Amino acid sequence: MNFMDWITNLDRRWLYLLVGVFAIVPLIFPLGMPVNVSPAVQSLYDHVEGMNPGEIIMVSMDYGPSTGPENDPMACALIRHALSRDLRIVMLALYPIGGVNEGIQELQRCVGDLDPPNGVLESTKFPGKIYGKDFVYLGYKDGGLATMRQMNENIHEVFPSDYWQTPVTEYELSNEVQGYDDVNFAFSVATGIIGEWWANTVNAQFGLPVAVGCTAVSAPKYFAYYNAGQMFALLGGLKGAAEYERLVLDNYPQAKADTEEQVFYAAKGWDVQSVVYSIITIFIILGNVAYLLERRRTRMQL
Amino acid sequence: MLKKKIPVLLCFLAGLLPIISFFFTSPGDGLREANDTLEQWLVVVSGFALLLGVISVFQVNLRKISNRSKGWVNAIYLLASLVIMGAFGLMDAFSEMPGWGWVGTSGNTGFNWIFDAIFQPLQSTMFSLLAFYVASAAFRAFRARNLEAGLLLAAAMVVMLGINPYVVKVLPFLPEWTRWIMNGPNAAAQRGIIIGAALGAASMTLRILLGIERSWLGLQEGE
Amino acid sequence: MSFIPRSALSKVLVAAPFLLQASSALAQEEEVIGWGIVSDNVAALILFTLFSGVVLYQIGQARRGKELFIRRIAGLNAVEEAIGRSTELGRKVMFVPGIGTVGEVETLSALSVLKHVAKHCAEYGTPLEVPNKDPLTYAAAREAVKEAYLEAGRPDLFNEEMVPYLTYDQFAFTAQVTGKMVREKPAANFLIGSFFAESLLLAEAGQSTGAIQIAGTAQVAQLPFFVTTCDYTLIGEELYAASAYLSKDPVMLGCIKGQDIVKAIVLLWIVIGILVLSATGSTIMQDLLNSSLGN
Amino acid sequence: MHIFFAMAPLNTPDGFGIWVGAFFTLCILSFLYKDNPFFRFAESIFAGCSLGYYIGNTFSQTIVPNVLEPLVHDGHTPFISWGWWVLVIPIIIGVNLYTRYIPKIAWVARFSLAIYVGYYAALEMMLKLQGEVLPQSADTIISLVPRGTPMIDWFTSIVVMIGVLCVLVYFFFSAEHKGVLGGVSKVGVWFLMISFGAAFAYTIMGRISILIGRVVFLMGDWLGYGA
Repeated sequence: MNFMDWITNLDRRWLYLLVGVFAIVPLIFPLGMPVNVSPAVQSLYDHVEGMNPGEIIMVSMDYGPSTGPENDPMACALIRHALSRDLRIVMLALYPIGGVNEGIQELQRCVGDLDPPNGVLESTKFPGKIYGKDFVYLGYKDGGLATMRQMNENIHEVFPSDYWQTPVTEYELSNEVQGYDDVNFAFSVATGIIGEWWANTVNAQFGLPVAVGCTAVSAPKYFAYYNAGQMFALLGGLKGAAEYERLVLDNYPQAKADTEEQVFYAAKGWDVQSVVYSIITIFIILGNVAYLLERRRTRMQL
Repeated sequence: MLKKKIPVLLCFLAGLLPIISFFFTSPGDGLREANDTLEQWLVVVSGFALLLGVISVFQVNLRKISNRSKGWVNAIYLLASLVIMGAFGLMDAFSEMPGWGWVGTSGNTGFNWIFDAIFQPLQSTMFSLLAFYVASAAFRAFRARNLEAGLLLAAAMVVMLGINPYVVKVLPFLPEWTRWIMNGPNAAAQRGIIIGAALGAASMTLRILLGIERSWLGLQEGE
Repeated sequence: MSFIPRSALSKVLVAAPFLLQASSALAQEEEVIGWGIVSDNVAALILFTLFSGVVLYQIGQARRGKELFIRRIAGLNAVEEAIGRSTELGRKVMFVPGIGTVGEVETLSALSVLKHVAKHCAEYGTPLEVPNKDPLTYAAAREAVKEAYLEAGRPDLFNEEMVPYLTYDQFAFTAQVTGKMVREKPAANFLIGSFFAESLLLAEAGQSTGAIQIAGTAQVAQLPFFVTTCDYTLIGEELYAASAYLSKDPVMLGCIKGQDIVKAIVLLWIVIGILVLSATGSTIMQDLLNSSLGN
Repeated sequence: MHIFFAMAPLNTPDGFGIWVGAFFTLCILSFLYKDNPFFRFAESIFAGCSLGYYIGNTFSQTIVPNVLEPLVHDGHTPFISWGWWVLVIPIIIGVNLYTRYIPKIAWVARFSLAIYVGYYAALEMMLKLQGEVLPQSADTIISLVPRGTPMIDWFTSIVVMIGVLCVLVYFFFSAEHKGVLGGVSKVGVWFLMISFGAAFAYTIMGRISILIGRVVFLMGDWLGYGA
């Protein structure tokens, strides 16, 4: 049987095998697929670089576990970038299913284990960074758009206590942040529609600069907001995550060391994504070549 | 005669309420309240319906076991896990009722353990099979058999090549093209489908409310 | 567990902007305590009245015996072919009426196709299986199949196990149905109704067994998968026209005609709107669609 | 390298859960090769425990808080107070579904179904007319003369407009598709095909990241790679 016959009658399990193998290999041996930083991503990095120490970023966890591989690395890279630059972070979650867990998971991944009610406040990964002073996690609040509107009036009313049920007024940082005016910009790590609300409500109506990290599937929709100037930066899917992560890792050795300790980070995901896409592309092309040759052969026989 | 007329009439009346309360307000907001109450009721009704399904599952699987028909052992596993998880779930639910604390505590460990260790991995793995299936489906379907299939293939190729970092180095405009296809022709087609389907659904709804369409009731078509 | 598009939740997320708009409209009207019109929904009220009026008129016309034409829908012509092949091969027909509730119009359309399919199966004595995810859809599907067998004069062939309930979980349901497809190799699969991420899992599993597959859904996100893996796909509105097409019932065809007329009006409105906007820069036609009484 | 030597400890409750999760993950993945007893086992367990889960879920989310608890604790006088009836009517409608098991009055079960279908179908009609037909049509109305918007955006809008109109024409049922109508609807089909091809290819990304999630679970949580 020649190659073309093989391709035409390909057993689909060969494809399954290739997809499976290339979903595993990059996790162990990162392939380092090239990453071209796009302007939409560069602008987030430049913005953070341009901030003065002590300024505050609001990070909203607007996704759940199923899009974790895409969204987690975005949150991580931003938290590490911010803490490396002595900026402060207020985190919260608006996504109803699982956002709150993603928040605590990614925060602890970046700063190390925390137990504020029992006095474990200092980050092990970023020594000297203290919960409540340099970063704080307010937990989850339902209501979506309505909540976002309310936060413009008074964040303390929306989040009276933090993730561990400590009143927000007890921590210096959360006490200080009362409205959108108190933060430099908001970063929404989003799946679905919540990131759009940040753009068309919080940015459009209240004037807070907004950046979004969204899943690849919703990226085309989000780029329309980016092009319209309703968000100043956009990370789209694993690609966007890998680009931003690359910028941070190239410039901050601590972030690089921490990130590369993890089983999974954006660059590896980008490897998997681009390799699997390439495999599918190659097979589609081969399939078409075989199909066209076959058609020509039958025509010549006629 | 009643057997046919009553359900059709009930369907019509139940449908009238959301329509009227969508367009009109009434003294004391009574319309909206009535509408909300009916919706609340129907949520409860759908809760009762689940038991219909459970009965069917028991019927089918018990028969399988007693006939020793193919796969009867799996039917035992199925029923056993249903009973165990169902019991944990009921304990969990009733523990919320005041005075029922003795049945267990809310968020009991058995329920959560099965959820985390069995249910959740099964669910997400089944979902992840799609990664393999999209590959084989794309390989088979994207062939330039005729003009339509060729357009399908061409659009897919632009998107797929636009993701490949090596190709993008040579053809840097591809990601931009991808976005254009997604926000242009793709959005157009979707919008067309949505408007058409919404009108189709509206027409179907009228047929249902007027009792013209009633195969779902197990009634003869027509009038 | 965010990826489960539990239909209720996904509906909330999708409908959220709209609901919020509606609730803010209500908030504005707190003072209104008499009979009145919800001002934000005036455009919809006009559309609804127009729609109902046109459709009812067409139904009246149809009753008076006016001949009505309906264009060919390939997927529906293939229904009998698919059942015929199953009969020849002596294998079963599988019909999955989606995973939506019976309250969804898509599911109801699927059920009327199901009844048609069941009737043919009864006539030819071809085994049929209709696995279900939603319990109320299950109840309705069972009624529809039972009635079909009765109408075909073969109530003896109907049994409860033809319409089994499987489970309420989207992917557990999918696992069972794909398992059945691979093991029992039905010669024809109908995947008609409201489908979500499982669409491709079901269609690809069915494809691998060589079954003829006819799909139909109005879920825009799932159509690409059905179109590429099934032999025929009813796209969006074609699904809603299916019952009229299959039954050739003049009253139903009247409805289809009415819906076409409204579609033509919408089209015309868009075209006029474009012309007005281009010529004068006025967005009046657009505003009327978004309009409320107040502005 | 320390791969494969740091598997989750089997003897802790946490570690045991991970092993069970990994086992079931592999059972499902084995279906890719072919149907086998492991997959069938996992499938049965999945079916059973998911249905059990939703029984619990239905009771804890709906039946207990909306029916049983208020019925027992809100102090309504049975048969007399309206509040009691408000709680009992849905139970009657719900229980009525089961009359199908009594052959003589099986047809009564349709009443409940009819109310449910009538309500939701009508609600869906309202949501579709208001939430889909009107805004989507409004968005399609754009100026043929570019007014201040960048050329590329204007061009995209024109393409969207043409596409929407052609696709809608494709959906005309009451006239034969030939002549002009046939030509326009043909263009509509082209738009549909481009859309399906692009959307399919695009969705692959999301599916791959779900697979990554599972692989990370197997490699990281179970085998302990990177721990």
